Amino acid sequence: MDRLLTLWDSTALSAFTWGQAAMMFVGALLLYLAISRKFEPLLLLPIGFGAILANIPLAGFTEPGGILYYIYVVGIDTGVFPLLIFMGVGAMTDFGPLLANPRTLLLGAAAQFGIFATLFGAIALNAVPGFDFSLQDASAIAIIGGADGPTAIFLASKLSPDLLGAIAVAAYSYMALVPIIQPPIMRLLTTKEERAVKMEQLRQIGRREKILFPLAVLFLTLLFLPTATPLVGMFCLGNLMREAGVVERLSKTAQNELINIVTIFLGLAVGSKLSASEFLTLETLGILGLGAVAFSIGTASGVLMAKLMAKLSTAPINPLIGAAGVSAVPMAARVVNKVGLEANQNNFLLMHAMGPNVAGVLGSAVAAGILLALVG
Amino acid sequence: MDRLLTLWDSTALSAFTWGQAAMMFVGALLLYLAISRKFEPLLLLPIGFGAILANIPLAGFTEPGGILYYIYVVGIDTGVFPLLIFMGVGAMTDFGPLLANPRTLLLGAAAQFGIFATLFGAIALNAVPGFDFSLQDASAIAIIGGADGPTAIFLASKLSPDLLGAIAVAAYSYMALVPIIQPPIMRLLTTKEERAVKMEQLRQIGRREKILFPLAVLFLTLLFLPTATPLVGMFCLGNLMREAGVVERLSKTAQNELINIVTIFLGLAVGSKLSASEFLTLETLGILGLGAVAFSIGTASGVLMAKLMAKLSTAPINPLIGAAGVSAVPMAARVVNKVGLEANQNNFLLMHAMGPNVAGVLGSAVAAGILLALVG
Amino acid sequence: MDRLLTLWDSTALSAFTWGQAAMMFVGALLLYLAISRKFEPLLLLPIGFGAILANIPLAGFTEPGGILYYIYVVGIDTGVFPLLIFMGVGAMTDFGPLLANPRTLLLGAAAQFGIFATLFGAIALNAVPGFDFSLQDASAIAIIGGADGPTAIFLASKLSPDLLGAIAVAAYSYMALVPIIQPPIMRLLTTKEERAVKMEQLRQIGRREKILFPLAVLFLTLLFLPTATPLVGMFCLGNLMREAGVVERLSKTAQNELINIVTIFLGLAVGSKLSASEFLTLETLGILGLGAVAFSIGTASGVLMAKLMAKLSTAPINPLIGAAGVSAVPMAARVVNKVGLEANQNNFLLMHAMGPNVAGVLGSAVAAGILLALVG
Amino acid sequence: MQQQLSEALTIMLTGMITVFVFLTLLLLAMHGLRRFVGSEEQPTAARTTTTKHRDAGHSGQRIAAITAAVHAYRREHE
Amino acid sequence: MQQQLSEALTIMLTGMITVFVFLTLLLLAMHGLRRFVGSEEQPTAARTTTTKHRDAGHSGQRIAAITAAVHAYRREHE
Amino acid sequence: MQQQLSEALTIMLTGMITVFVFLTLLLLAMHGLRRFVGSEEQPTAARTTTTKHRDAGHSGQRIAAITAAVHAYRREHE
Ligand code: NA
Ligand code: NA
Ligand code: NA
Repeated sequence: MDRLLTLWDSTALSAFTWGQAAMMFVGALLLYLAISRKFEPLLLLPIGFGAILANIPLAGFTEPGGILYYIYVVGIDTGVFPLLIFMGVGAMTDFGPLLANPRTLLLGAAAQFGIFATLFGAIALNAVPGFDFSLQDASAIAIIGGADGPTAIFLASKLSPDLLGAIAVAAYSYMALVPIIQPPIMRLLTTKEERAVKMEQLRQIGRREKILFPLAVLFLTLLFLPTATPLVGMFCLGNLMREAGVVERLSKTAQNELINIVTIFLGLAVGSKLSASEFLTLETLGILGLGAVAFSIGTASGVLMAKLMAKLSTAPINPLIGAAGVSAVPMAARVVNKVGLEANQNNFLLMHAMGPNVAGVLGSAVAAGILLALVG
Repeated sequence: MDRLLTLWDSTALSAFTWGQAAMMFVGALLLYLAISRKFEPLLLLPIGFGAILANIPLAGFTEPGGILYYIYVVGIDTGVFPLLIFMGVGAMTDFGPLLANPRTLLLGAAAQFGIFATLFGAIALNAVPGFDFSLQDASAIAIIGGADGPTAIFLASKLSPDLLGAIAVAAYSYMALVPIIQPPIMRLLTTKEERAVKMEQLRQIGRREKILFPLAVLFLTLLFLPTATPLVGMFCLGNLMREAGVVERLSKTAQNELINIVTIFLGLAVGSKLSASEFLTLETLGILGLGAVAFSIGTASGVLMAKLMAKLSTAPINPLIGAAGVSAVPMAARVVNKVGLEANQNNFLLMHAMGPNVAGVLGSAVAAGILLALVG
Repeated sequence: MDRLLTLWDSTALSAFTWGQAAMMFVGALLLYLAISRKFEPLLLLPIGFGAILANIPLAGFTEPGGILYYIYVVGIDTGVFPLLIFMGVGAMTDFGPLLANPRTLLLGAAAQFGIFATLFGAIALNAVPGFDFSLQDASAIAIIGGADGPTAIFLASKLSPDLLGAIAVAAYSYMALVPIIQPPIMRLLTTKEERAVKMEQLRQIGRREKILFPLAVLFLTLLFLPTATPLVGMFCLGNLMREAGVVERLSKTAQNELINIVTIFLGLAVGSKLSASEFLTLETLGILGLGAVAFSIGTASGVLMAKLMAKLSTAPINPLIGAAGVSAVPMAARVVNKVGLEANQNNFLLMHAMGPNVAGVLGSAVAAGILLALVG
Repeated sequence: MQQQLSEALTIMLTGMITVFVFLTLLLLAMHGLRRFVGSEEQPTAARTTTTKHRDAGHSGQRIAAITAAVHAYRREHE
Repeated sequence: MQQQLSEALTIMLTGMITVFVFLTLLLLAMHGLRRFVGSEEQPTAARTTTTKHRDAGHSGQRIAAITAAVHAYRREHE
Repeated sequence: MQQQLSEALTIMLTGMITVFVFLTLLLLAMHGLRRFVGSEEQPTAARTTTTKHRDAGHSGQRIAAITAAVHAYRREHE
């Protein structure tokens, strides 16, 4: 009888709090979005599952001795997991389209206005009672506008670990929502004629240029923005392994097994931060709202910059490709292609949008470095 | 000359103890069983090799600074390695046959009687002078009857780390011996007519049912048996990754590279626990005996439960499939198939036995959770 | 304005030291050698990149919290990374040619004279003002003559961590230079007739002999040289997994994904030791010089031993194969093949040179064990 | 000893009952699941048909494939 | 609040300017790179031709391949 | 210095002798191994034949395969 009581006390039924139940529902919702709606499933599935595990009363997943605790301490506290993901993404990235049309770098720059405007917005939101974001919090939230998961997780883990869960969820959710968020803004800011503009075919890039590019990026970063070198450095390492042509087995491993292993762990660790006390707050609503604002402003500033460049340039530029500057590789580029096709069914913008798209990855890593330098 | 003496002192010839020599022989025996007899080679080869390394005098493999020490501390003390293996096994498991015939869950339940009866037996063995098992020890030993390696290692590392080596060796050895242990018991408890019974073809299972099943298992576990959630949770994560269909690259990595890497390390770490002082004891003999008892009782109770179900059911049930409830996936199911074929050469029971087989995995993880709750 | 100043202060431009700039140049040079000259790119690319990252002022890669710091502490301080590489190399090694012609073991022994003579040379170099190598330093430097990367890194991390960077760079560089260093020495010590000698075809080796060989190696090592068992043991584990035939999935993972992941990390960690204060010293010049001496002496003593064996043997022995005893697998064996072909264009020595080649790996691991026992 | 034995007996009974209760609950949940999935799949008939078709295949082939997979698994895995 | 806002404004401006300055520097570096690679590749004409040939291929094929890769990437990766 | 040199000399000699002694022991062990394996394989003649057949193959093919493997290795590995 005593044993039965022991067993009963050890069930979760008595110990459950409403907060935990609600967070499990959030976890289940993320699983639904990942599996049925295909929202960034590689991350949102483990994040959702991690959220469920982390909120099981008496199971101790996130306490010392629990597996999620260890994963978090080893991989996120140290910053190692997002950096390894970034190395893998670097090994997957082809800078060819950017090298073929270097000016699209400026589109990747312009779209980062989404980040900095949101930083201002987050501080402004402090005027609303109930919000009290520090500059660190505001910076970590703003990076959602970078539309780049590992960058957001890396920066949040450094500046505002309490908000990490909400920020990562917002970042990946909005990246999945890019096909819904971006098109209206793109159509609003452009005329049908602009959207129908065809661009010239891209030149071919030689192997040496592709090898030297990541080194050039690293060189400039280490000179002018050392705080951005962890992210940019690991990204460039991955890209150099890809392009060097002499370490193919390392490049393949970085792009496949290593990034897969780290992705599982990273997702679980992020999910483990989705506790009721940290997630079921007004601040999370603010973060979700600010994230949407960040994506929208980033898209708009990318498009507007592209319109400006189109005016100044002799070669035709389709302003839609500016929207790809937010990164969200390669979703944003595909959205550009789709909206372009609507206006002119022979207008294939995919490769032209890949330039600003990968520029946006660099841009937000640079922005993260700037934020680390200014408020870190 | 001094240098020569230094070198001589540093040879193992002087330092060897009989215990170490005996343990090396045990390690060599495990290698022999793994390589020549194909006894669970994936685990027993690294375990045997680890046992040899751990018993080299003056080499310090298991002392701070030694590689086996690090592997053990990182992977077994924390419980991380068996959980990752379990995730991989989940990603390899097809619950289709169980979903097609849910009643076979009860066979997976009945076979766990092997565990609990052995727990009682281990305590009863204390009547024999020289044995003094605590309830924790007895529980860790009993889980051998679960016929599931990672579950046994996980529970032993939590309840009785000193016995971990012997328990893991017994668990994997008996799993390899399933084709020898089970058939006589199966034949003893069934008539030839019963063994010849053909079962109806299984229905097809849809994708959604397969996706929702691991979530349902997790849900019930977290409600009623939170202490089982580490094992069950990681297993369900693996299975969800498999069935979701949207994270195939994660699922493949969990089933291959990740589980392979962890298996090498897990085996070495288990082997490092095979020291003379912990293994060359009367208790090890007791563990080996109790393990055989546990397998036998589990097999018998599975078969008897299947006979009971066959009586109560309208659809034909071949009682042999109850033996597969001990898990030992997929060896036990194949044994069922083989014994069934002997009685009726058109009787293919493999898929019908896979249901209780995977149910047995869940059953022993649940039993481990119960033991953790009651004596942990 | 203040913010701009903060940002400016956070650039590296002000903080750069000449030493750091020089080390970045060293890193870039290693990248050049790896990519354009294909000098051991799998290691020198990550080493070079790690050297650049480690020398970025204000980025903190090698300080607690930096990713290179963590990788170094986890993988090199503990010795785990070189041992895992060695396990993978073991899984890649075919001892068939050595088993077919066991006497070539003695060539692998003779070539280790490069190590021990260099140890003496390093101490003798202390006569030159500015050098002050301890016996530990001298041993770590001498192991460069083993022409085996992981062995050199393992020993240096135990005996002389400050010199680790320079030693690893020298070891891998000279391994890449084997086709330039060895041929003149080989030609100097042999006549054209000797080089033209054809050897008898090798006998076939059965599976059981290949399985028992790594166990025999392990057994002798643990008896007589326990300090060599970490290296030899992990090597033999890898080789046993390869030859056992029952754990192919573990063997494949050890040869591919696991060794690739560890190689990336090992390279970065070694690169992180390339700091100006430790690398831009007179000692590094000494190490580079001694490394070249070590390779040359090793090559010469291998060839001379082979000449001696040729005199004593009834079966024809081509003395060139002695040069492969330095290991540098499989580069040295290919060099032997090439030089042999020059003397006689029907003389294919590749397989005959693989015997001393893999013997050299064992030989230098044994030598490392001896050094650990004598001066560790 | 006596007390330990009675404790062990209690654990045995408690444990065995709990395993059965738990897996019976899961059994009920599986029946609920099947009904839920069935009712859900009704309205989306068209899609369901395709899905079923894909999932069903020729059962002979399917069993062959599963058997092959089990054999592969047996060769490769613990 | 007021002070925080002005700080945020400063960061916004500083940050945005820095991003542009930095990426403009990179843009210049890319032009330099292209010229450097071009001038380097001049003397080694023979090799360059081969390389170009290998790299160039039929651009139609290349775009098709890249598009396929992007689709694969999109299916598989975050 | 003098003392360090003589220590280094001792280590050189001790080390070199040990390497030779150790690898000579291994050489003897290999001969023992070959005889042991040979004697063991005698009684199981049938199996041995098959094994030998599988292992032997046409030695030309075998060398070609090994050479190819070495080349692959050389391309891919340190
Ligand atoms: Na971005
Ligand atoms: Na079981
Ligand atoms: Na060597």
